[in-house]
Order: sequence, then structure tokens, then C-alpha cells
Amino acid sequence: MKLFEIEYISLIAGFILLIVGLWGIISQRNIIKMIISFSILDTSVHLLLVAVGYIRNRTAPIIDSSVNKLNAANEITDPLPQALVLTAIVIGVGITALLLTYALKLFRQNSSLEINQYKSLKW
Amino acid sequence: MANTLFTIAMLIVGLSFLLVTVRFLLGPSVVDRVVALDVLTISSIGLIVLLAHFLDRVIYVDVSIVYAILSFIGVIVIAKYLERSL
Amino acid sequence: MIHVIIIILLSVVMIVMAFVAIHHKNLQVAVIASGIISLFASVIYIFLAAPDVAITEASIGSVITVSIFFYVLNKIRHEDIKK
Amino acid sequence: MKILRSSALLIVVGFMAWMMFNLYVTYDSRTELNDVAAYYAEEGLSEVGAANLVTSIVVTYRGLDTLGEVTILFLTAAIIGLLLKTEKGTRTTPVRESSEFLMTGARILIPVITMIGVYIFINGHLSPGGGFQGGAILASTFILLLMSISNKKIGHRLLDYTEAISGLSFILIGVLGIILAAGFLDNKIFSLGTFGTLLSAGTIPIIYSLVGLKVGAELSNIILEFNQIQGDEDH
Repeated sequence: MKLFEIEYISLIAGFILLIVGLWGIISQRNIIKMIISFSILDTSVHLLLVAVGYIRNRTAPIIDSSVNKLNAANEITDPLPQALVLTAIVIGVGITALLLTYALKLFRQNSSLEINQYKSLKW
Repeated sequence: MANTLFTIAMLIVGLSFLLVTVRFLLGPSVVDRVVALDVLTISSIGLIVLLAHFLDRVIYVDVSIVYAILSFIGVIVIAKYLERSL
Repeated sequence: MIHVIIIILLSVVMIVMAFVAIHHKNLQVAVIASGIISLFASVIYIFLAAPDVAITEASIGSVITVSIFFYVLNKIRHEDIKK
Repeated sequence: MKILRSSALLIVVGFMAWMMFNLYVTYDSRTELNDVAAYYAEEGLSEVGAANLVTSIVVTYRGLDTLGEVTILFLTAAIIGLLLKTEKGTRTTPVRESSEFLMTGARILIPVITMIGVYIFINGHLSPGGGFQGGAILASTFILLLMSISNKKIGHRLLDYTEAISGLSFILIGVLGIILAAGFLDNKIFSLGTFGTLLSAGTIPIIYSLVGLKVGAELSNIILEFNQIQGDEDH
């Protein structure tokens, strides 16, 4: 059965979280809510990448006594998406902090967090 | 025998996830939800240690150590925010 | 089999938390819900055999991001009181 | 107008959902590693000598990416500092003192958490963890420090020096790799040592410790910026 495997369930969860995050970004009007939706989107993409790298019945790419050193290529999952996601998470927190700083500056300017109040760039 | 016991333990952890989620959704104030976050963290620590047994890798316990030592810092920040002294 | 049950449970809770984070009126509850999403994502990373990613997500997603959000919310609350 | 807007939203999200559904239906779970990953798994142990293959990819095979990533984080911290500089955070009303529980707990726990962070980035080539995780844990220690001494001022200087020195040493070790070994950020400046011990895998422990210090200093800097603007200002 295709559905009841770990990686397929993670893929479904990641896809639904991605759609929910996108929906939040385009439908919410509060800036902080939009940033929260962005962080949900971020988490979902990380989850999708790790789930794509998973291979069933294999173990983590760390070679110690429970992994045969000579047969490592047949016992470990893909280490490449994990290294990618590791970098992406740290950059994600930087982006979130930067977005929050801009939100704070906008709030100082207009003392409102509603996106409808900012008309200066509308044309 | 041991595996059966650990399976039952895992089911109990899953039940605690469900109950705490219900508390989070119902909880009238923010404080209830902060406590729910804390309890979820502690249940996750238990779940990760059980997983380290089931998946047969000792190194996963490292993750639960990090959880255990960091879980309360976020709660402290929220508590300071709620008592207006951040 | 038990793994599948637990991971379905975690996914359902994550999706419920995502809806709470987007549609709840109180911003503090929304931030806490996004912290719970990060927490459960890192448990799922353990299932998917990625302990490095799990440690990163646990320490950054559910501690540092939540702290920065609450610092900003605190600043906004102060300015609101002043007005 | 409102109906128009929500129907447009529904169309966009529905298109996205349809795309995701197609991706899911056509996805087949993998059964073996692709060529690049198989190369890393087979040759990585003898070439790099780190037990944690993720570490050997992050530090050696894709070391340049890590350098760029650290630079991006530095730029983020610098921009946040620049933007928040005009916000004055002088508190007029005094804050409540931290409670005795928090002070005592922080005094006991700060050394322990720092030790765990240092353990995680020094053992990055043997166990799960590494520079980014250890740096994040050091930054969490910094949050605890800020929480427990909320009234005193903390200067940027120590963080700035730590960041500058570790970043410079990172690049210096990379350049030494060109001179003494095969290329930029190559780890075979020292001998690889015996597999699985602390002093193995060439320069990987040193580089990952430097990355950990740098990431920790940068994240702490961001948190310090946000902490310094707190309070109700008068202007």
C-alpha cells in the first residue's frame, strides 16, 4: 500500500503545510501573521526535501558501530538533502529576523500592522 | 516482551499528544497554551528516546538531550513577556 | 506499524496547528502554534533518519525564532500603550 | 469586490494544490542512492575521514557554500543592526527584577548549556551536530543570560571580536588548504588520524568549531539588537 509509508505521509503533510502557508501569506492582512505564514512555508519545504531524501529501511548517514563500514552505500540514506536543509534552516531564521525588523520599522512609521493602511506604494 | 512494553509506551505518548492538543485548542488563556507547549516538548523527549530504541541507533539520544536542555528557554521568554518585564 | 500511527498523529497535529497559527485572532497564540509546528517537524526528521536536521530545527525553530517573535510583539505592545 | 478577491485566492491556491497532487501521484520512493551520494558514501570515509557524512559534505565537499552561508548571516545581522540603530531603547519605567528562581537557575544552567554547545560543535564529525547547531545552542545561552540580568547594559564588543577572529581564521585555513593540500578548504593539512577518534578528519573539527563560534556570535548579535530596543522610549 503506497499511502501507509513514512515518506509518503511526510510528503502529504509537507504539501498540505505548503498550501496552508501560501494561503496564509496571500489572504492575511496582518503583517506579523504573514511572517508566521512564511515560517510555516519554510518548515514545509524543509520537510519535503528531507522526505525526498529518505530511503526505506535505511539508517542515518553517521558511520559508527551499528553500520557496516564497507557496505555503507547500501545502508544509509541520502546525506545530500540533509546538508542542504541544514544550511537552509539557518538562513531561514535570518530571513525571519529581517522581515520582523522591517515590520517593526513599518509599525513605527504608520502605527498600524494592517497591510491595507500602507498606500504609498499602491498605484 | 520489552518491545511490547515500549510499543504501549509509545501509544501512551501519542495519547498525551492528542490530549494536550485538545487543551491547546480549548485553552481560554495564553498561559494554558504555553503550558501545553511545554508538555508537548517533554512528551517529544520521551518519544525520541523510545525511537532511539526502536530504530536501533544510540546517537539519536543526543537530540533528546538538546531538547531537554533547551525546552525551557522559550517558555522563560514567553513568561517574561506575559509579566511585562521583557 | 506503530511508527505509521505516530507519524500520522504528528502530521495531523501539525496541520491543525498551522490552521490555528493562521486563523487565530491572538498573535501570541499564533506564534506559539508555529513553535509547535517546528517541534513536531523535528520529531518527524528523526523518523526520516536525519538527526542533524532535527537538532537544528529544535534549537533554532522552536527557541530562537519564538524568542525573536516575542521581542517584536513586546515592542509593538509598548508602542500601543504609549499611543 | 470581496467575492472577486476570495475567488482569485481560491483559484491560485487550487492551482497550487493541483500541482502538488500531481507531484505526489507521480512520486515513487527511492530504493538506492544516486551517483553523487553513492560516491560520498563510498569514498568519503577514506577521503575525508569523518564519521558523520553530513559534516563531511557541509565542511569539505561543499565548504564554499558554508562560507557563503556564514556571510549571508553576517550581512543579515549587519542590516538588522543598521535598521534598529535609530530606535532608542532607553527605559523610563524600571523593569521588575528577575526572580530568585531565575537568577539561581541561570547561574547553574549557563555553564552546563555552554558545555553542551561546545560538545556538539567539537564532536561534529563523530555524532549528530556541528557548527550551526552548537552556535544556535550558544545563542540560546545568551538569551538566558539576557533574561536573568535584564537591567544591566551589555556591550557588543566581545561578540564582534569573536565573530571577526573566527571568520578570519576560517578563511585563513581555507587558503592554507590551497598551499599545503589540494585546494581551497581541503582538510588534509594534517594527517587524517584514526577513524572515529576526536582528533581525526584533518581540519574538520577546527573549521566546525570556528563556524560554531561565528554562527553563535551572529545569532547572539541579532538577539542583542532586538533586546536593546525594548522598553518605552521618550521622544
